[in-house]
Amino acid sequence: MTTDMLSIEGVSKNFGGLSVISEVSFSVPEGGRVALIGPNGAGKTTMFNLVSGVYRQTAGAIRLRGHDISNVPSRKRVRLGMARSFQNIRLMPHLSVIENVMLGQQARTKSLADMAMPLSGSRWRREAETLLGEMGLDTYPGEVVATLPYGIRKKIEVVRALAAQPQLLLLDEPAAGLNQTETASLRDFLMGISRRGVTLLVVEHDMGLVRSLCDHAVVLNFGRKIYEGSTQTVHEDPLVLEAYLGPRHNVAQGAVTNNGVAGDAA
Amino acid sequence: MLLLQQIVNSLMLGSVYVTVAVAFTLTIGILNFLNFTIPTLFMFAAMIGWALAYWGLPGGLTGPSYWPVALAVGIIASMIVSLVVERFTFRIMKTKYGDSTEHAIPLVSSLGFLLIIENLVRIGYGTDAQRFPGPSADLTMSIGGIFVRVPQFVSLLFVVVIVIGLNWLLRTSRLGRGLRAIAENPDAANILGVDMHRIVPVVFMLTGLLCGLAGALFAINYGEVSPQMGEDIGTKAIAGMVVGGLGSIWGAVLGGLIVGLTEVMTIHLFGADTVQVAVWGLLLLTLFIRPQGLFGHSAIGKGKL
Amino acid sequence: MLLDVSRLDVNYGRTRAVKQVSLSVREGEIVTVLGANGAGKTSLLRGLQGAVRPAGGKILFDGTDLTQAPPSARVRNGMMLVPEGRQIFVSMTVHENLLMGSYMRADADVSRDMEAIYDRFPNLAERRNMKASVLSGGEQQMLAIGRALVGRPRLIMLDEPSLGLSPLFVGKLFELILELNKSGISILLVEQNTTMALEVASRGYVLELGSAVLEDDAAALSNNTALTEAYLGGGHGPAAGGTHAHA
Amino acid sequence: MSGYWAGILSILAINIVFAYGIFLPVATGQLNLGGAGFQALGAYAAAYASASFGLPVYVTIPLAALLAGAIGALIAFPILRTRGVYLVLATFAFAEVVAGSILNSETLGGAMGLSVPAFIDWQIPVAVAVLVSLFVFYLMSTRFGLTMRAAHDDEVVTDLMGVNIRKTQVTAFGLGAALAGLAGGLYAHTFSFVEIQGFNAVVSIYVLLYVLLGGTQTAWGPIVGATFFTMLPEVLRETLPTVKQTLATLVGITEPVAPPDESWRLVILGVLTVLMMAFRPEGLITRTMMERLQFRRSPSRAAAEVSA
Amino acid sequence: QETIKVGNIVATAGPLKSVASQAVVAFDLAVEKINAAGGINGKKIELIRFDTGSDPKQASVGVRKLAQDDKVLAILGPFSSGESSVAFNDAERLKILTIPTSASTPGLTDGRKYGWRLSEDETKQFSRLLKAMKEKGLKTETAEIVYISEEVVSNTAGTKLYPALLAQAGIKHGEPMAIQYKSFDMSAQAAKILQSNPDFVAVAALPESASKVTKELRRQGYKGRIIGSQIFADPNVVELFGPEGEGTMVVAGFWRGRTPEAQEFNDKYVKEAEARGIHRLGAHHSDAQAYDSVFLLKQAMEKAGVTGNPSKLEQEREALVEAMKGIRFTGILGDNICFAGNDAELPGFVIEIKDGQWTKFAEAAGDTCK
Ligand SMILES: Nc1ncnc2c1ncn2[C@@H]1O[C@H](COP(=O)(O)OP(=O)(O)OP(=O)(O)O)[C@@H](O)[C@H]1O
Ligand SMILES: Nc1ncnc2c1ncn2[C@@H]1O[C@H](COP(=O)(O)OP(=O)(O)OP(=O)(O)O)[C@@H](O)[C@H]1O
Ligand SMILES: CC(C)C[C@H](N)C(=O)O
Ligand SMILES: [Mg+2]
Ligand SMILES: [Mg+2]
Repeated sequence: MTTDMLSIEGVSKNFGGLSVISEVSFSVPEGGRVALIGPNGAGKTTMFNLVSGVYRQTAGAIRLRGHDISNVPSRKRVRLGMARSFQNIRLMPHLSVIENVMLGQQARTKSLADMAMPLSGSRWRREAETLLGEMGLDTYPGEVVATLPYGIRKKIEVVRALAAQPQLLLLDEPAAGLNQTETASLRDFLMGISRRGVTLLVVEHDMGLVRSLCDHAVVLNFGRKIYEGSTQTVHEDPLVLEAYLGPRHNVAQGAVTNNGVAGDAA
Repeated sequence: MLLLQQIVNSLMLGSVYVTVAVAFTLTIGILNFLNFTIPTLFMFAAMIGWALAYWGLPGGLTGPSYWPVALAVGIIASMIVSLVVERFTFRIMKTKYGDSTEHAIPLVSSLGFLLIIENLVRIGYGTDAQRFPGPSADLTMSIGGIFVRVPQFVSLLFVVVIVIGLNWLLRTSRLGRGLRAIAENPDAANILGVDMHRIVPVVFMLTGLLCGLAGALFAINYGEVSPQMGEDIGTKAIAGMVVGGLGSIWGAVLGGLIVGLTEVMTIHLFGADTVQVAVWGLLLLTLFIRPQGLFGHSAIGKGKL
Repeated sequence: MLLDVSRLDVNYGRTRAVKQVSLSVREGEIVTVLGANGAGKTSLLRGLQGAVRPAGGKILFDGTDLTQAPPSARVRNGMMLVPEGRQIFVSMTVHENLLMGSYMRADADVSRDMEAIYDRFPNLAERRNMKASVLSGGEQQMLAIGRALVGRPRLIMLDEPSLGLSPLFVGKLFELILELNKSGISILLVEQNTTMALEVASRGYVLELGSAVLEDDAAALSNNTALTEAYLGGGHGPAAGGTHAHA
Repeated sequence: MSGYWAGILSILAINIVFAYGIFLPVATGQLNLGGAGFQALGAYAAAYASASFGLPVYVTIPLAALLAGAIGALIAFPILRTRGVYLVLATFAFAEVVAGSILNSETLGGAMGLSVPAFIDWQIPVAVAVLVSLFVFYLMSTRFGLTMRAAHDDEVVTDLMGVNIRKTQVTAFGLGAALAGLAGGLYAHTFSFVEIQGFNAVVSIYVLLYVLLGGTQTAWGPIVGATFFTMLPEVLRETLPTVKQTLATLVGITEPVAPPDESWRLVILGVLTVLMMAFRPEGLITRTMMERLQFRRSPSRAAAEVSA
Repeated sequence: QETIKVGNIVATAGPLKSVASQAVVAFDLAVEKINAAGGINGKKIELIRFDTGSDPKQASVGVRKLAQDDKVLAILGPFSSGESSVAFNDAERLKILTIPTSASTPGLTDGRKYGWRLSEDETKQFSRLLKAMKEKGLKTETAEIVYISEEVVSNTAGTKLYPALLAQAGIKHGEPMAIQYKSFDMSAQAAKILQSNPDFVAVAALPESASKVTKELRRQGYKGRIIGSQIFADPNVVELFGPEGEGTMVVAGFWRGRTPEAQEFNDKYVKEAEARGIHRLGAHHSDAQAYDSVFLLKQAMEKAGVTGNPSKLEQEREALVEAMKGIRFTGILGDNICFAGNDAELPGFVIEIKDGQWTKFAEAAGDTCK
């Protein structure tokens, strides 16, 4: 029996009287690549916030490898093996690129010695440099993040999450702001990560990426799950088409251009 | 009877704090800027008023009886200085990308201005307290044996009028909206055409006006001015503003009065040597229990994840 | 010629982000600017709107020289920017955010325009009295676009407007762009979604390392995939390390 | 060592230690405007221990740091609930309460102050300042330093990275309080007398200025800031009269003129503060500047600049 | 030509500025006069000045610098008790005679060898005032005390000295009432005082605060007298208090009409101060003390036969302190002044503000020393 890496069990979230997530259940198998998609305001980011512990769910349970983590504080969840990136870039603007990445390693520190050892020249730093190199960001390490272009910062977000060496990686729109070529190489990169056994849960609007990266999709609309199944058939679901992809969505085009709905409007 | 008198005294004292606290909360609430020049502007208006009344006004208007004119000039001078401060604090800082202790930048340069203005006044007029040649009429009314000071009474009324006006201005006018936008995100405001160089000075003029008026009323009321007169009022007004909640104008009014009451009651019951502990202890407690003050809203966050 | 930019320079201290870029937008035209990450697209738009003062060159808008004019003058003349990263006012309500778009408008009749925005973006309508900070990423993007439209610009400059929008809304966005264009508004569009941008645009420019390296009809650019690929970050191995790697 | 320089060096060393005490919380995102309060705690702890129990300085000075640090860590819990300007004012209020309490304490001499029997010459403050500086440099180079700076930028995300924000902040605040207390202990023994009036709001403001003007991004900031602003009045002490005389000569006055008003020194300090904030709001020493010095020869960086 | 170097620690900036800065004028006048008359033991005196800006830390630096670097024979100053408490420690360590200008905290020189004072205790002056009031038949049955809590001298006077002396004189008084130096509003204290409506109010405060108390009391309708010892005995208060100051009584250590020399000093001082842009109605007793301390030092130097020769610096410093023992001094402050311990016994002049003038009400000779 394969255990699920993450299982969401009847989770709801209200803000005041406003219900943002209603009784959503789904699970992410170990080593799986699952897409969490849905229209704007469907509750995807909120779901990420619930899983990572920024918010506490109003009802339901969240399990990581079978353990209920509902009462684990956010800071400790990352130590259980999950890391995430942020939709609206949340890098530390005054830290350099490499320092941002080293911050991502925090979850792996074990002892006081890890906190008290100087970082320069340490294995932590070397490891962060390697990771940046793999993403093609090795020319930047010393630069302060604040003034870097959007696309570059978006990639650093992903690298920082990876620095935690998570078993479950939550990515919130990782390809936003990247062009086609870069999106393609991001996909290759993530595939590599996945092959090493990392479980992926990805929020993304680029259907090309969703289809080529993930095998399984969960679709939310107004905080409710409206679809769960293969990414290859998701575009055939009438509910999904209407709520998310648009009635005139054209699969062929999306697949060719890696760009979702390219050309539909014109 | 004595207690009643002390309560009246505390209202009178509070009224001085209130005006300055409103000036503070104005720049904090609108521009997110703790402007430490405010107590100096208060002092500046009064000192200029004194100097002109003492040494004579230009145009042959010499003699102490011209004190109202002198004070009016003092108020205008404090507005002008306030504009100079704007030129070198807010205008430069908010357009540049600074540190993320960002609110510290204008705050620190306003501390710089505090040093400059206060010491220039000292160089010009010495450090001594000076007698202000105010109105010869007795400004104390006795109502059923309770002493009430007319100027403080006037300033209390006056603050209420100003506060109502300000609230209206900030809630409903285009100016108010523009100012709020600048305070939160100067970059975005700029892109939308909010010209901070044009509207921010309005706030500073208002600040100068409030401080100037408070300083003038103080001079008339206490008959004495000095280059140090802003220090105590400044810190107590800040305390009042914080108790009330940053950025809430009515909060500043209430907070100023609470600080006045705390001070007078502490003196009455325990003596002035415990005032420092009482007032600042009250402030600390308020912050421990309600970190955002009585009427304050929590600080502007960075937005959602 | 509505917008006529010649030899524009934009610097950040010692960094030269835009170098000698010349570009033009005719009345009623859609023009797109393409380029890899860090090519200087955002910097170009910020220079045009005056968020950073251009270090050199000339910006003519409808014949008026606005090179050194403050953003307010540009907005008054009819230029409006939808900035990168949305830049909405998170402590204001959705409604107040939209109102901010009309800050420079002389006429008082903004409510009709605001209702039109609400019609188009129902997510916003439902949340008009909520703090903008609680909006989802895509909703914030809608708000940024809506806010600019309330200003009734003659030229709207969009910096990656499709960022974070669902496919359905990306479609609607491009419909909106065409629709706006039909009603006479000119558009300068920066997009990573190259294909779609080139479909709606009549002409396009390609930036590389701050300089305009290509200018052509949109159709021609679409067909010239080899060329655009080269400039848009293709052919650099994994993840195409950005422009700094070129040197 | 001349008496003058011995005195100035002592003051400078004390100011540097003090500045580090404020630097640590500020680097973590907490503007501490209550420096004088923590310094006073340390100074009075040392003075009292020395005067009443005759303890030697190698006991009293660590005790000063310990006591101030413990109180700092305790008060940090409620104080760090506040944010931004509220935090600035809460720390300020704390210092006022400390001053007011000491002023009313008979045991601590009230307004009269306390005499401190044990005297230390400049070597000890200077040695302590060197050690403290090295310690802070080391601290900032560790992962703990990194988490401090991260907490400064974004608390929520730092928490999500697995950092215990509260612990980081309390540690930085408490350590800072300990250093400020240490500075107070050194003060007590250097001047053999403590008087609470000497630990007032102005002191808190100045030390915060040292830190902010020196720069909060690297550990160089406080040294540079404290040195600059301790030495500035001393330099002006010599140069101002000369400047005035020169100006007088220029306008044709030949006889000696009275030395200029001492307040000019503060005016100049104010002007420098305003100019600094206008032209270099990040402080004199910034990370980029240190990076530049370090990476000057780095080829990839040089290439990046050419292409950008 | 060689000079005899004397250190001079002053405070011309900071919180003490308004009381302390004009002492410089008096020091300069004294040195000028001594040098014009041929100096000391044939050598001119040279004052080496150090400004503390009212900061006690700097007073310490000042003593170290003057004693170690400038190699002065003795130090005049610093000005206040607070600065002196710090400076005295260094003076003892470096073994150098130090005479503060205006430090009047009781017990300041206790156990000191090198710290000497040419200023009078508040205790003595206040008892002289009370005595004079009784003698002249003023009504003195009940009193209230007001003091500044955060200033050393006022605090001690208000909480310890005045209560003791009032009790001694059989005058009933209430709990001493604190005011804050920074505070400007005295209405709460005044309201309480008016409740008991005493015959007089004894104020231990610096001029600014005393003025605020006086004005507030008068505004609330208080009719009794307001008195103080030395702390606000500044001729300028006549102007500062204005009409409300009428009838105020204080004690000063200096009276300009005492001798022709005193008058001459007073007039010269006022003129010189004016020339330096300082507006003074008359010399403060701390100015007179500054002036006389130079002459006191001159007398000690002559007695010790100092030469100012750098090679004999240490012996001569020691000799100077020895010479202070048992010294008798005559100056503008008083005649044949002796020292009890290290503190001078000065005469006291009870001053009344009458018709807007600084007038002498009574005087008391300096005490004799055992
Ligand atoms: N703190 C909050 N208070 C009230 N409403 C909230 C809050 N947080 C989120 N919401 C609402 O919940 C809904 C879901 O938001 P969420 O950010 O999860 O959407 P999303 O699926 O990530 O959308 P997008 O694709 O646009 O990013 C939105 O409509 C938003 O307005
Ligand atoms: N405030 C700033 N200070 C210094 N350099 C900056 C600043 N903003 C941008 N840059 C630099 O200017 C160059 C161009 O950046 P810009 O943001 O304009 O690129 P872009 O084309 O919009 O990229 P993207 O597609 O990723 O948004 C980059 O090298 C960037 O690092
Ligand atoms: C200025 C005065 C208060 C000085 C006082 N006599 C003292 O001993 O400090
Ligand atoms: Mg989202
Ligand atoms: Mg961009």
